[in-house]
Amino acid sequence: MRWRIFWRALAPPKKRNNMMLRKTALAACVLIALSGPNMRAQNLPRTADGQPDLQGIWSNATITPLERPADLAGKPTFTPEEAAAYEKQVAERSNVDHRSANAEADVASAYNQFWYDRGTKAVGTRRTSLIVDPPDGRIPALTPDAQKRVQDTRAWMQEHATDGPEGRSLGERCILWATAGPPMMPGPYNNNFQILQSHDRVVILNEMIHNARIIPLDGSPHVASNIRQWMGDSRGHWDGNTLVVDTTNFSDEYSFRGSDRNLHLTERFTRTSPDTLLYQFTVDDPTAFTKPWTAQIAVTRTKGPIFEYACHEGNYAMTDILAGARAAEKKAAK
Amino acid sequence: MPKQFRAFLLNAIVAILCVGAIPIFAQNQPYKAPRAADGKPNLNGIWQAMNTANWDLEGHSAQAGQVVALGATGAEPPGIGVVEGGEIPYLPAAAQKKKENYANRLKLDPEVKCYLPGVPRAAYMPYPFQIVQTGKVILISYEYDGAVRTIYMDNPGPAPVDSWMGWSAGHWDGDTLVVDVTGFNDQSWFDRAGDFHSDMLHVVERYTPVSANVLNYEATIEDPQVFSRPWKISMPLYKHLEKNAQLLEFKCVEFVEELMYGHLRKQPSK
Amino acid sequence: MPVRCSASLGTIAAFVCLTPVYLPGQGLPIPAKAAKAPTSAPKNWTPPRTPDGQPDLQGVWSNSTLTPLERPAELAGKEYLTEQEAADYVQHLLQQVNTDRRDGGASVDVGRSYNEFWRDRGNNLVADRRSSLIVDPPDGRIPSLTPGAQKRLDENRAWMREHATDGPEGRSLAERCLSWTTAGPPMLPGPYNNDMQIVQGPGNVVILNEMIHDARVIPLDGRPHAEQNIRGWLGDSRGHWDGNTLVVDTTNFIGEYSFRGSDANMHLTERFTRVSPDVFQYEFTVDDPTAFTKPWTARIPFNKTSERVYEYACHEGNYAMADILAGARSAEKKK
Amino acid sequence: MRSYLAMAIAAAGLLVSAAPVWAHHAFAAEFDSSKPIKLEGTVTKMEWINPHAWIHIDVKNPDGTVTSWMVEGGSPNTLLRNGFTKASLPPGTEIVVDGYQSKDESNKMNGRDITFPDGRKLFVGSAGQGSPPPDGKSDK
Repeated sequence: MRWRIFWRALAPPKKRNNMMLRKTALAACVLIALSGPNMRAQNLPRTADGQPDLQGIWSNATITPLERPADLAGKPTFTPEEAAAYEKQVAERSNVDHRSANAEADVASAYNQFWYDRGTKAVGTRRTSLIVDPPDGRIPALTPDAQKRVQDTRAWMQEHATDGPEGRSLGERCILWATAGPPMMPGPYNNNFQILQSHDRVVILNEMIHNARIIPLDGSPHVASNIRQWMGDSRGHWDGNTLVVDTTNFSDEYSFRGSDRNLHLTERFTRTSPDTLLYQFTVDDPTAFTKPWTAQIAVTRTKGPIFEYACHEGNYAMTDILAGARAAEKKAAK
Repeated sequence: MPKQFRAFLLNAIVAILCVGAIPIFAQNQPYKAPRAADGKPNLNGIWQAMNTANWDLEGHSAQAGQVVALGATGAEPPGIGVVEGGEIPYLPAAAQKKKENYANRLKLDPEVKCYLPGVPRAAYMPYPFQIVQTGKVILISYEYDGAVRTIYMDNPGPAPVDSWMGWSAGHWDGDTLVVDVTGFNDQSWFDRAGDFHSDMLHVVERYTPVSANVLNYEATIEDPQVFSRPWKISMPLYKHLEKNAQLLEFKCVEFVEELMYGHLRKQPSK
Repeated sequence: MPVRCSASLGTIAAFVCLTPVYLPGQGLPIPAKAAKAPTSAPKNWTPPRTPDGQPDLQGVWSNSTLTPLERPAELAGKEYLTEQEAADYVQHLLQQVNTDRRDGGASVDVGRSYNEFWRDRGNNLVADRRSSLIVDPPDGRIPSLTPGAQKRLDENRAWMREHATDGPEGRSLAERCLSWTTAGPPMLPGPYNNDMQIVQGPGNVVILNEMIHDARVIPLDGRPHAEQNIRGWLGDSRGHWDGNTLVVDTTNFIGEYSFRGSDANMHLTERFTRVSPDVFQYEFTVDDPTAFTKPWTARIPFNKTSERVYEYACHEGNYAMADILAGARSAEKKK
Repeated sequence: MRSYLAMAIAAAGLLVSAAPVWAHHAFAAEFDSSKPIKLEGTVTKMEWINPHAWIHIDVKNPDGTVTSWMVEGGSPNTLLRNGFTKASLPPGTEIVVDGYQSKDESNKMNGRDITFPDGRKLFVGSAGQGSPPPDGKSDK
């Protein structure tokens, strides 16, 4: 039970790596924004309270991967021509409407392209990774302890993959969505979130999986350290025109790319134009990572509304997966 | 300076000072509760805490319940905690016992067996209670298990015997009802998390009206056998405003008979 | 689950009159006690008032008395006793229920349970020497049950006998610490802990019975009874003032509760009238057309006491329930 | 002069006295009238609890070993009203209990009679608190 970690979804065994890459990292967006000049501070829309207005429905869909792919090592940005070529290549590679000759690959593609909403563009800065620090665009190495923990967890998950619900990923269990965070990452579909502001609260409502974070801006301290939550405990403040959100108190069972309960996540939201936000997050967890790391994602305004994503309520898949495993066992026993 | 003008100036200064002072004065003035017939603050009414202190006085995350069949209805709701300073200052041996209590809470929590809740737990059980106030006694009737306490406003002397709900002596400190409670047995718990006490428990409760429908409730807890120092919990209590609000019966004894005596039930002959 | 039995119907007849005994000799030292207040009412006495102007019934009161609820058969036709008759009767009763007696054989002896010093029955009849607490009907007896109620009662009794030690449901409501026969409502005298406290708040009256820490908070604000499907062991009480008399109407009794054969339709009316500094008259009327062939009324004086009401945590210390069932299981094993 | 009534009720008396005495529970259900038992022992503690008080005693056996017994009494509230407190029966007090063993044959019994070794009753109080005085007129 202790190993209820969703590592499997995020850093799955090698064999599934390509598929995952296709599904999650090949995101894109209808992005126009960051190509234009940033808004001047005085032109920023303001709420009635005078705070920078971040409200609206936003999408972080992009095809730019979190980490810089090995074949782009040493190349932090594309030229415009390279970016266009990359977008084309990704679009072809990720088109699941192509039926693969290999049945296993075919079943992994799951269903038609029209179910997806990955975006088709690289981020406007033409960066080759969302990670901006360290400069190599890669997640820093895990500490030896964290490495061991991650390996143990992975091994446990592999061994118990269909023994019970605990062997499935948190996403499959409808407990937490890998890309809904915090931090929020682009995913293959439903990359939408809504921001609402009152005078001392900001709400971030993520469509996946109907998670709403209500973030106090009133200077109140974090909750007691023994209160642990899947989404942690967030406190916000304004740094000029930037909303800064600090999140701690993550559940022991939550792990973002190898993080542990000591994760201190800092998110920064800056309105850069009427239709764009710059979203930046820094992961600081000295017991898990050898150094902090930071990613940036351009977020664009999108059409609402946010629809209900009642994950658990319709989760026939969990029953099917476990029932399938039991049926296989019965057959093997004969 | 003409006399009249001087008088005018003086009046003007006084007026300005007063006008300026009013809002400040109003802000600092503590809430003055409405009075009962005897001139004391009126605490009469049906009250209830709105928190999860009964699950755990300390801050706590949500977690699965102890009974699989109950699913989400039996799960434990989270809470930010009501203990001042965050942690209950247990002595080392007592901290160990609390851990054991917690591990065996389904078996050991007196609430599971429908036992009387004790004090202060009665105040933050997830059930309403009613204060009925008179000059000589203040009675508190709790919906949970029909528990009841009489608070003697004339000093009742020492408790003759130990009891679940203790022996309550009250007095007024300004608008605050202060209740000194002693004479406890060592059977009740403070919450479902196994927080406990010995028969040396001494509780001082403070009920302070802070607005028309809110009492601030504080309890200072002292027990030299269990805690390294006195500690305090505090929370608001809210008034029930429903039309015709009343306590109903929650006589839970009948609901626990199978749990407590089922193993002694006659087995059907085979 | 099968029928639950009504409140101690099987054993109720037995405690009609139980008594204290003053024992010579010395036991453990007793601290000094407060002197009792005088009890006779001054002439032209006006009841005191609470600060908000209601007749003041507050305090701790006891209804201990040896007078039986129903007139015993041997006193038929004799509504009042003479002083001599009353003295003889008291003496007889005291001897009869004296639990310090050891005669009569082991099965009687075990039933007497323990020494008299645990009890507090009162040692007198009601002051007017009426021979029953029931004042109406005039024969001082509970009216007969309707055929339907009689059948129900017989069935319950038979079920209780048959399943006496099968599980907790075979025991009386008092043994289960669910409802105390004498705590009511209505309130009757019993062998011990006959104390109750009245507290009057604005718009309500609380009747706190020591047995078994039952507190009734009774609204006086004219609101209607709780809806019909809300049922309780203590029913649902509403009060109002009729001159200097507090009148309390109680309905909504739970189906498992039965007062001397009553059912869920019982309408109980209690009247509290302060008649002197130290006495209030308590009168109750049982009206339940599906159970009794006519309504009936009893009257019991409550006397002021300087004592306090103590906690009676019945269920918490109820070793007896486990012992009774364990005894039955052990007897089965032996067979 | 005895009244005619006294004669009548005396005749009825035997019948009535055989009926069980009402209390919290039926004693014959818990205790076995065929197992009378009389013990002298040392109080180790008294549980001042309802519905019945329980006195714990240690009884020395002839071979020098000690057996612990639990002895059931009545509601302690009556004793409280008579001025006793939880300090009234200190551990170490020698008492004699005469009663019946419980039906489950554990070391429990009802304290039918509880006395000091010299025969004095353990608790003696003034019963009848709150009952109307013989000459009370208040009922009229």
